[in-house]
Amino acid sequence: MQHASWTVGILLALLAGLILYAIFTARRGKRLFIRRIPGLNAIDEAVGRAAEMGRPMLFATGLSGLDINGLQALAVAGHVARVAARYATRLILCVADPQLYAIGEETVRDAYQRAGRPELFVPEDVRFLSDQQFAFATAASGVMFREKVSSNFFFGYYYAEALILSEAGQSIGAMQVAGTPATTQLPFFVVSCDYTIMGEEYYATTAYLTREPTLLGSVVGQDWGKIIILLLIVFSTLALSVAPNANWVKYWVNLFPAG
Amino acid sequence: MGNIDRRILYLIALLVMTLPLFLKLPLPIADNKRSLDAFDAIEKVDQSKGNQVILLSVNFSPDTKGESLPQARAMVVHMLQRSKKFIIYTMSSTGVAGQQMVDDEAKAIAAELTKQGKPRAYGKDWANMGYKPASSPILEGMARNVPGFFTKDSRGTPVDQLPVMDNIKTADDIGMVIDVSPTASYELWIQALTSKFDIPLLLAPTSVMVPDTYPYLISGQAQGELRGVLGAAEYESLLVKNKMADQSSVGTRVMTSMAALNAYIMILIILGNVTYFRSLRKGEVTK
Amino acid sequence: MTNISPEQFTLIQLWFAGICTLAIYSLLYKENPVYRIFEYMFLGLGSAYGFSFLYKDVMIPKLWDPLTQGQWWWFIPFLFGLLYFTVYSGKFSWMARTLIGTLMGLAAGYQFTQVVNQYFPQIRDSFRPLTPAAVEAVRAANDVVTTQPAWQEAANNLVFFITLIAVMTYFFFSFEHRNKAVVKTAQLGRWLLMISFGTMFGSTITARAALAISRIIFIVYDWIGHYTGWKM
Amino acid sequence: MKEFFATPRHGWELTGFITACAVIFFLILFVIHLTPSSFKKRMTIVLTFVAGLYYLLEFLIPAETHIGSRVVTNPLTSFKEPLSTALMITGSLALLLGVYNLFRINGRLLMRRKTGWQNGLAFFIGFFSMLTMAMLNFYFPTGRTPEEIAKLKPLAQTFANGADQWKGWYNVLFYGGFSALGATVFSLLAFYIVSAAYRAFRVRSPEAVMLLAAAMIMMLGLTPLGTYFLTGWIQPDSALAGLKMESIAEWILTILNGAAQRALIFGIAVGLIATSLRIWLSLERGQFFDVEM
Repeated sequence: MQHASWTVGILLALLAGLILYAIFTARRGKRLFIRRIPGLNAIDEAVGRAAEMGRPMLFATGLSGLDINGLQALAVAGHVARVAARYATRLILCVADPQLYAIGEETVRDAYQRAGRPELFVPEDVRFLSDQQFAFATAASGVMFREKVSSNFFFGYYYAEALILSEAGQSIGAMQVAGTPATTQLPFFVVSCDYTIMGEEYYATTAYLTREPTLLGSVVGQDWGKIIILLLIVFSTLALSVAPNANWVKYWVNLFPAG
Repeated sequence: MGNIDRRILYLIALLVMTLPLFLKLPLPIADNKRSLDAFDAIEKVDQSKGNQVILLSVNFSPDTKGESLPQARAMVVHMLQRSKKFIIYTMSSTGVAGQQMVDDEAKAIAAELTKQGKPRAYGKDWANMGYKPASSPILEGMARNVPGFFTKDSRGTPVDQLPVMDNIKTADDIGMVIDVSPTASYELWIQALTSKFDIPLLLAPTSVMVPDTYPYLISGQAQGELRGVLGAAEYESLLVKNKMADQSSVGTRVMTSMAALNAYIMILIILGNVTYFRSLRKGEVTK
Repeated sequence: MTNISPEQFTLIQLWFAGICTLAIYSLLYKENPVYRIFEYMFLGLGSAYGFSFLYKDVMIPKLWDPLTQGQWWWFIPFLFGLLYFTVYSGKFSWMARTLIGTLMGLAAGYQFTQVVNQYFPQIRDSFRPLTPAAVEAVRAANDVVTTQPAWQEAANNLVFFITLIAVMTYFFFSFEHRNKAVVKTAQLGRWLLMISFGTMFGSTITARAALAISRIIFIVYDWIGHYTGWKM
Repeated sequence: MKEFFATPRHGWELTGFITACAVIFFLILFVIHLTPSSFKKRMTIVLTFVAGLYYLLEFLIPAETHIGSRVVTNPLTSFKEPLSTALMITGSLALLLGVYNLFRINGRLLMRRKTGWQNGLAFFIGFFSMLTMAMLNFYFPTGRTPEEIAKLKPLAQTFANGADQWKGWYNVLFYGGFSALGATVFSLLAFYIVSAAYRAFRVRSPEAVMLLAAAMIMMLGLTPLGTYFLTGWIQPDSALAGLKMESIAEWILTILNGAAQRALIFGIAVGLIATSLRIWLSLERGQFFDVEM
């Protein structure tokens, strides 16, 4: 679809509007409930573990480029870097996209600064490895082996390199937390990592970590958005089952874009 | 808790995958509808009027040779046996290596057939048209002027000197498209050529890509499919049944090797669970 | 300089590929110095390949060629690109940050259109009739010819519908899962999710095996076979 | 205005325009540099918003709008192509930054003779050999006729005559090295999947049972283990055909797996919208780098 049809425009506006509404309600101080996601507590645990063992941690962003998934991965990296700075633990960030690398450099530097430990920031610990998939996977595994990392974080969009990295981490006994919206790689993270943040939980990660009202509101807004989609599907399925030949049902179904 | 060293697991896995390639175990292959459909579709291509050439689109690089080459090979055997003319084309620069392999296979098979008194020759029965980048508009252009698109083969012979290309002018003279590929290149064929001109399309994707192709098979936009190397093995057994080959070959052996790995993994899973339950009874497991 | 014949090149390539393959497989036994050398060489080869690709496919055809043909305006994005190099300097790094901010905005805006194109069609595809009569009516309306009985498709659609709802319920964040129906649905959703993961895991094994078998074929039949005459 | 920006310039004029571009560009940067950091910050927020707005508006405005009898085409669409080219040019400079980072890390490894300096050397050998051959192969392609070569400058002729050699070495490095290494690393997955399955598929919970059962069915359905030995006796067109192992596997794959995937995808779609919104409107306070400029 080159340009939006009006139904698509309305649906997009509705979803965005709900999310923004939730964000601004949260900002005005309304307390919002969100349930626990087990994998997220594990992030702090993993940093603590590295501090205890006095060994570095690795954070890989997979093959994410400069897009929303890549940026979200860096937002998580920023949080991990801040905790790492507090415990004076080394964090090595491995990136496969040169533009994302530039942002990662800034993000981590900033995190150390904000934690009040700018002297702990080592520019060499933010690494651009390669934009070629398996060269990246090999090099990032190499970092794990040589630096003897104690914890691994895999956040971002992943392809087949997911299992290569997580098995390399397994073989050196690292604690591993993964989070990805890449549905094809989730099974492999689930079986080889200690905790996996799945699908849409990935976009809620920063909200849990920072407890910022804006982000919490956004998570609640996401739920409302999903309810809209769910209601659409339930309503249309029932309508199609009860009155498949009714003109209004045909009209209604045709309002939505087909693949 | 009774964990086997991973190195032993790896070593056995290596043996499990290698031995079947040597032993040539006759693993029985069940018939599958998709391979049967593909087989029948090739049988049905009617070249009696001198046109209806089969376009074999080969887009694999050496990385997926284990799956893609047996697929291509099985169909090449079929086409040469039945004397169906075909041209090999690749739309990706990394596909050139795969294309060369298929061409070499065709040469070997043709030599074998010639020895058996069924003369087959390059240029007459098949041709290698080399690499030309493709996009929807480019392929639409090809549909209007096939010789204008290919101009010459990979050896530099102009199209008008290749008997296989006689009477081939437009998309109407293409009898079928076969896409052997580890990527979604078939989408391009569907968009630009096969659906528009009602040309049968056969798919030969790698195992990972198989689920992605379901929608096109259900909707009838593709007529048949060789599902990864399993499809190649099925096709080979069809060739044997139809007396076009003495015994199943590469695909079946690769398939055996794959099945062996699957069996090995299943045994390991059972073994892992047995040790797990034993240790559970002893109360060793905490988590 | 003596010229190397194509046959010699084939041999060099064969041996190089063979040694590379063995070096990487040595990792399965243990991480070792030889593996490490090849790991770094791979990184070098990969980076140079990426770089030359960019040079051949972007810098020359998109920037240099148009510039020399007088299209001076392509110089402007080049100037913007230079701002990346200020990241390492504290004083001027605002320039890189401004550039990055703009690019982030573009990425966000582009993402909206992507979501619509990639995911919205799946909403419509999830509208599926649940009764055999309705299935037949929808088939007739869309000229679908199939041998599958209508009741079968209706049953499949029902399973699809329930799975979809259950898994979506599992992912709700902002409800405490107290209501018994919600708890049960979410539990079912989690199980179905695991089935889905198992499915993908199981169906990938054959594909991954194919990759390893390709390498084994290379070593045994292409490399060793080159000298022993083994053929597949 | 449009004419000014779309007319190609030649000769001295071209040099002048390019120089002017650079001068104006750096002047603007210099002026902004003098402003307080709060201004720069606000400017970044505005730029982020405007940049995102472009794609959104371009998408939302229909291709053609009928106002009375006049047909107005979407004014933003024509910028889409040039913008994506411009972004490619800008982005390609970031790779230089990445290569600089690689050189710095590996150079240090090599220069300081730290343990593993051989690795640094291996990196540079890999990098420069590939770069050299790729460039030679690019500028001196194979298949040129002797007449074409004769037209070149003497030095270029020497290189052009070696075209087959460059191509040969490039193939050695690309297919023998890069491609073989990549394929081998990829194939490690076959082994890793074995160890992962052995370790992870213990039936500790109902969920693990589901995972295991589904994986087993797929393994059987995709190989003769299931299709021949288990259910091979069922004829493809019999009433029981639905119970064939491959049919069961396909049913799980398309129906159960398809629906679960889709549920994941809807969540991801909404999550993407939410995250895009936060980034676009600069609501991600404190997520990236917005403290001291």
